[in-house]
Amino acid sequence: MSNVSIATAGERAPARYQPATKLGVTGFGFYVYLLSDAILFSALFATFAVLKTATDGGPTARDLFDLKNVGLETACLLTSSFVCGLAMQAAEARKPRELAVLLGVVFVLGASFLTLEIHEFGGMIAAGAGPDRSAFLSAFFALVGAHGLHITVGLIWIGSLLVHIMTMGFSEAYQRRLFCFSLFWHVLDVVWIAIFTFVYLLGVQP
Amino acid sequence: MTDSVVSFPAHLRTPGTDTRGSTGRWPTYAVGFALAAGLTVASFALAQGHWLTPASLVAALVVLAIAQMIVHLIFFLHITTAPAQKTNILALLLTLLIISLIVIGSLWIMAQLHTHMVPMDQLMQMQR
Amino acid sequence: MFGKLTLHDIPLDQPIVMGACLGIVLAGVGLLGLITYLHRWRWLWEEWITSVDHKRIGVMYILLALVMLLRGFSDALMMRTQLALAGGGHLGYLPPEHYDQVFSAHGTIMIFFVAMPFVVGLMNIIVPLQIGARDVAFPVLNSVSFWLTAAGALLPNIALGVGEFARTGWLAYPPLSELPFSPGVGVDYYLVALQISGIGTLLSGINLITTILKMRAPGMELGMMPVFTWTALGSNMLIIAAFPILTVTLGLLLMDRYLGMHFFTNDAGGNPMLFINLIWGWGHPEVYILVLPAFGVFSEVIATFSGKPLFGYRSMVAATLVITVLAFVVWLHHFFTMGAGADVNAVFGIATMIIAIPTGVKVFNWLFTMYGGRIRFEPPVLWTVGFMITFVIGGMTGVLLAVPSNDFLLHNSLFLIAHFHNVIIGGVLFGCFAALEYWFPKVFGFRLEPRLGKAAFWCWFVGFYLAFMPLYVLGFLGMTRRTNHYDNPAWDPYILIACGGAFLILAGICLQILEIVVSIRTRRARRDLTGDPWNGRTLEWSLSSPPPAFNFPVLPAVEGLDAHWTSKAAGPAARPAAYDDIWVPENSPLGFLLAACAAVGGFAVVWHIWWLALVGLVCGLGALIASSWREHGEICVPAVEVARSDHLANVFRVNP
Amino acid sequence: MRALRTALRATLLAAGLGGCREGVLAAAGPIGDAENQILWETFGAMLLVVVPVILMILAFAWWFRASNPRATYRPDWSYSGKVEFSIWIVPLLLILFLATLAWSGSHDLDPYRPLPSDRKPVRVEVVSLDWKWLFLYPDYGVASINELAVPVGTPVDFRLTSGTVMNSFFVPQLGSQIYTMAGMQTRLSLQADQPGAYRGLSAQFSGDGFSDMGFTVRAVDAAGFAGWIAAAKASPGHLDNAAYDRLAATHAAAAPTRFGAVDPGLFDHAVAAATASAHRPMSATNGVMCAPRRTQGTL
Ligand code: HEA
Ligand code: HEA
Ligand code: CUA
Ligand SMILES: [Cu+2]
Repeated sequence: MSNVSIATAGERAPARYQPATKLGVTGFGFYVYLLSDAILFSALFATFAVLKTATDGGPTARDLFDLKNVGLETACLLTSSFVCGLAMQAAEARKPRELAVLLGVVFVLGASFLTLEIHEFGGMIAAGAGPDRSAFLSAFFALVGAHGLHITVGLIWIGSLLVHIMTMGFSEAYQRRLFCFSLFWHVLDVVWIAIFTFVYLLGVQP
Repeated sequence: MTDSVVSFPAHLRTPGTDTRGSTGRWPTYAVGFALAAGLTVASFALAQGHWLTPASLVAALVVLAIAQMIVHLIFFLHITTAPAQKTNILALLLTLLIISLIVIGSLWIMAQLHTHMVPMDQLMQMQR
Repeated sequence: MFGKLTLHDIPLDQPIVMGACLGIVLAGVGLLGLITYLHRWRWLWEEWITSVDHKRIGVMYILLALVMLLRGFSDALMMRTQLALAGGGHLGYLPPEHYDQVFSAHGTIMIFFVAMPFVVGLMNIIVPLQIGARDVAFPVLNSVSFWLTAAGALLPNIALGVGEFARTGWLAYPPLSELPFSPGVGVDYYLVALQISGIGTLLSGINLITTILKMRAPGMELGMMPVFTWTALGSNMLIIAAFPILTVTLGLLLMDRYLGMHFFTNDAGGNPMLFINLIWGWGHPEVYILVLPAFGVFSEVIATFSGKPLFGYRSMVAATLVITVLAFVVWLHHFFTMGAGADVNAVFGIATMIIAIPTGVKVFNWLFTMYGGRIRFEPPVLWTVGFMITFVIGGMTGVLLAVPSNDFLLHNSLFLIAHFHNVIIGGVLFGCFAALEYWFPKVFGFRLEPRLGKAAFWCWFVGFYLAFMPLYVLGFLGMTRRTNHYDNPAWDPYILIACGGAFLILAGICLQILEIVVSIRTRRARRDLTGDPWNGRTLEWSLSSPPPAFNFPVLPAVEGLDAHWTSKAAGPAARPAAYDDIWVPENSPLGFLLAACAAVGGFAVVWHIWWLALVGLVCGLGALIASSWREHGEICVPAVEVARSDHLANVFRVNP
Repeated sequence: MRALRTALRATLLAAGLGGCREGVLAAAGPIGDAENQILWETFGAMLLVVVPVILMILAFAWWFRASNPRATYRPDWSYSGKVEFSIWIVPLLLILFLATLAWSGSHDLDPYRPLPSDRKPVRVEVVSLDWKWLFLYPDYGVASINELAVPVGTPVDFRLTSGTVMNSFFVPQLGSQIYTMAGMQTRLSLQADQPGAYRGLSAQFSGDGFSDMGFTVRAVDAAGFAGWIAAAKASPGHLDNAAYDRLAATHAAAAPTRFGAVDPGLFDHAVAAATASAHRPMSATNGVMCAPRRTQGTL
């Protein structure tokens, strides 16, 4: 009902013309946003790469990073991506209860990721390796922190999706939002792959 | 308006496409998950073991990361080469092009500047 | 409670500043009073502030640009008079710490709050009309974009009266812009204002790309889009690729200043060169973001008024795309003299020159569009021809600067200043003025007064040459930009001529204002009843002037280039057999609310009033989430209504 | 090309430019000369295309005006393979030529490249400060502020850094400029072939006192240079690390000064000191510490 009814000039309209659906348009717009977000992250990555060795005599990646923690974080995020896919299935089958549960799982996994990250950051700051210690650490906190901030936004978003599904059920707008959220979440996972590879795994190499 | 239940468009899982296809059943996700998990484990194992020389380790990790990103794109984001996705693919490729221009360009410029400027630490060594 | 803000931060003892502030405040109060007196608040709120109609938003963008022009131009005049007074041992009337703010504000405002809103506003109005769409893809987001830009524009103007603006130049190079060297709030104003408006610009880029790629009328393939739409696509692709870089770069500097980080500081391993590298990674694409749509305008104007299709459409599209991509491989030409070495300089220098090829192709295509045409010299054409001549000169001096060894001599000299005013005024501004003259009747339903328009053009054209050609000479004579007093008699005559030129431009602007005022007053006589006053070629001319809220009563079916021209040639269009209901989006206060939060929050951040910043953040987030609760509504325009409006428009439509 | 160059010079002379005794066109050394040469060549080559283009614009616009009945109207002419080909190829060829010049020019005139000469280069270390230039002569143990003496016909080998924000070291008549940056060192080779006094300046905005950051280059013959050094040696000032730090902390322009003695390694000290965090007072046009902004205005 809320579809824009599109009046075409009847017989003159070429047969292959299909008006874009709202979901198609919104999905594409959000995809474009994600591409621009990828560029944002690539600028942060470039910054990190340039400043990686600028430790100013302070702690280096090798001194600081704990791959176990990173492994755990990766597990949380990867699993959450998978569960998010399952949640989309549930939405497709229009099973609100199942959807809510799965979204809840995504939320918990995301929140655990965030907790691990905050814990890591806290430990570093307590040990005098905060973002103001050296250019290297500034770049590290900015890059990884930007990802963490995105995750935080994702969590708020899940919260709103959960309340929505439980109070108001499915609607077309809801589908669009859920769809955009899933794109967002998967892309954050892709960014994380780059982070754990370039920042952590390669960072701790001698 | 909101109470009208609209069927969830199973065919609209990829951003901005309106064609019907049947990607995204749960086995797809499971396959993707398995692949991604395998690649992640491989990365972590390689990085912590001491099997490769530093140079080949870097290469291996980068390749693994790219592979895993592709897995995500295909299995989770459902980017395919279907004709209806032409715009999506083009936009993605263009973005990748620009990202590589910016990143590679910046790294090259900054490295050249670095070698031309006798950075601080080297000067300090000269002083000693 | 008020962070760093104290009464001392209001420069009560500076008569010029206070006078300007008083003027602004009085004008503001007067305006508010007038609105109240005329009982127009409701109208303002319902018809404009909350409007999500792309045409109205576009008009507001352009109004914003015109208002900010007053600021940017008075800064320019202040600089020129200062320099005219500050030779031979005199210091002029502006002390350095004031002059430095003036040129920084001038550059920032002109680029971000005059040129950008003008260009984005134009694309907003015209693109949907040209591709046969009822609105942009995301109407509410569009309003958010506009209001964020407006909130960004507000801050530098608040800085005039409360605190200070940056004294660092329009790109705020560190370490000068770092806390140790710029401890005041000026740089903070700059950073916060640009972050807010940058987000607005990015969102608008996403919106327009989606609109162009997903909302075209039936049958309109990419290869049938008008050239202005193509250039808009290129420009918006540049926006979404470049603005994230700006966000990051300014964000890092913000963190240096607010959180004691060390990205670009002199100490603790920071690297100021990285800032310069990153900011130009945005900065160079930015100049093409501005100029591409202007190229589009000239293409439309020259084809329409020559009475011919644009020459070499495919070449034109190819050139646009080539420029779009090449924009990302040239940024180093802004810092050849930093010392990256011969290889880097040569590669980026050559990449820069290559852009002259597609740009040259464009110039030649305009040239051959005129060839064999029947050119009507209305004001838009004057601006176009003036542009072609001026831009070719500016482009040439750009290519001169792209040769690294030349740049070693001319970098940061007034030659550079002359180059970019040459391309920005001769390219972007002339383009905006051509567009203003060309599309004004479409948007407002009446034509502008052409004689005053022509007179304004001549003042601008001659004034421009007088104001900026001497700067090339001064550059050769070794005068550096951002100099606020000098002691070199050889420079005097050129500086005086330049000052005179700026005043001639002032005359041009006054004539333009007069033109608009006169046209409004005589609007009844200038009504455009046909909807197609220039015998146009593209779809927007098939609509009534101004177009209805839903733009197209019936979506057109497009079969080739120059859709309106071909359908006119095919004879009077058959009346559609039936009309459908049309749903138009409902107004939304979201954009205005978010921008209000951003402006208040931004101001709070500048002054370290943390509680207020938090209030701004929470309110903004709240508004966003709350709005996501309700499905955004649409209003039905019943088919009868659509039919009536279409018939009304058709009564006056004449087919040539 | 030579003829073209003279022709261009003549045109500019008419415009009152060529006759100038200063600025980048009045080159006084090999770098400046070579750069001028490239400048004219590139400029001339572009004029070959740009002038005809401007003439065509005017001619087409004039001839094809609607009121000209003699012009043929070709309402559908919008494509021609030949024209399309030429409009891509002409700029391309021109760019090919310019690109060659750009490539060789940027390599031959690389600021880091030592100038060929049978004379031993004079070494000068340059430190940009708020808002003045410090020149150190490591081989002679003297230093000067805002005054740079160089022997004519001898390459000068500059090492440059900044004790404050970025600046750009530039002597228009000698050629190439280069940035000076804190904690870093750039290099530049210049040479003056004609004796004279040349203006030098900072070409990169560096704050409120920027406009006063000029210095004088005295290009003198060998005897004159020896005399200048001797005079400098006889000057009273002694520039050691502490004196440098005081100098760097004075945020003000300065009159030309000389120092008779300089501690060795001062340049390295300057490089290192700049990366320790330093602060500039809020408003420092005349070196007054932290005068509130409002009382500064002369408005
Ligand atoms: C869009 C960009 C733009 C525009 C239009 C202008 C326009 C002008 N500028 Fe420019 N200028 C910059 C961008 C621009 N400038 C930048 C980026 C800098 C560098 C700052 C720095 O150093 O950091 C600079 C610096 C700069 C300097 C400093 C040079 C130095 O460093 O020594 C000077 C000096 O005089 C100057 C002069 C002028 C003048 C006289 C005009 C005027 O001739 C033109 C006046 C223009 C307008 C008035 C146009 C706007 C009008 C409208 C949008 C619509 C009006 C229409 C109606 C009323 C109908 N400018
Ligand atoms: C709209 C804005 C705009 C546009 C379109 C351009 C266009 C170009 N610019 Fe400009 N530029 C600026 C805005 C713009 N610039 C600004 C704002 C700055 C300074 C910022 C600051 O420092 O504050 C700047 C600075 C700047 C520099 C840095 C100088 C320095 O800091 O020392 C350089 C150097 O390469 C440069 C080059 C060019 C070139 C090669 C083009 C080309 O795109 C021009 C191409 C066009 C033509 C060549 C004309 C038409 C072609 C023909 C008729 C064909 C035949 C001709 C040939 C083949 C040569 N520009
Ligand atoms: Cu600047 Cu290294
Ligand atoms: Cu550029």
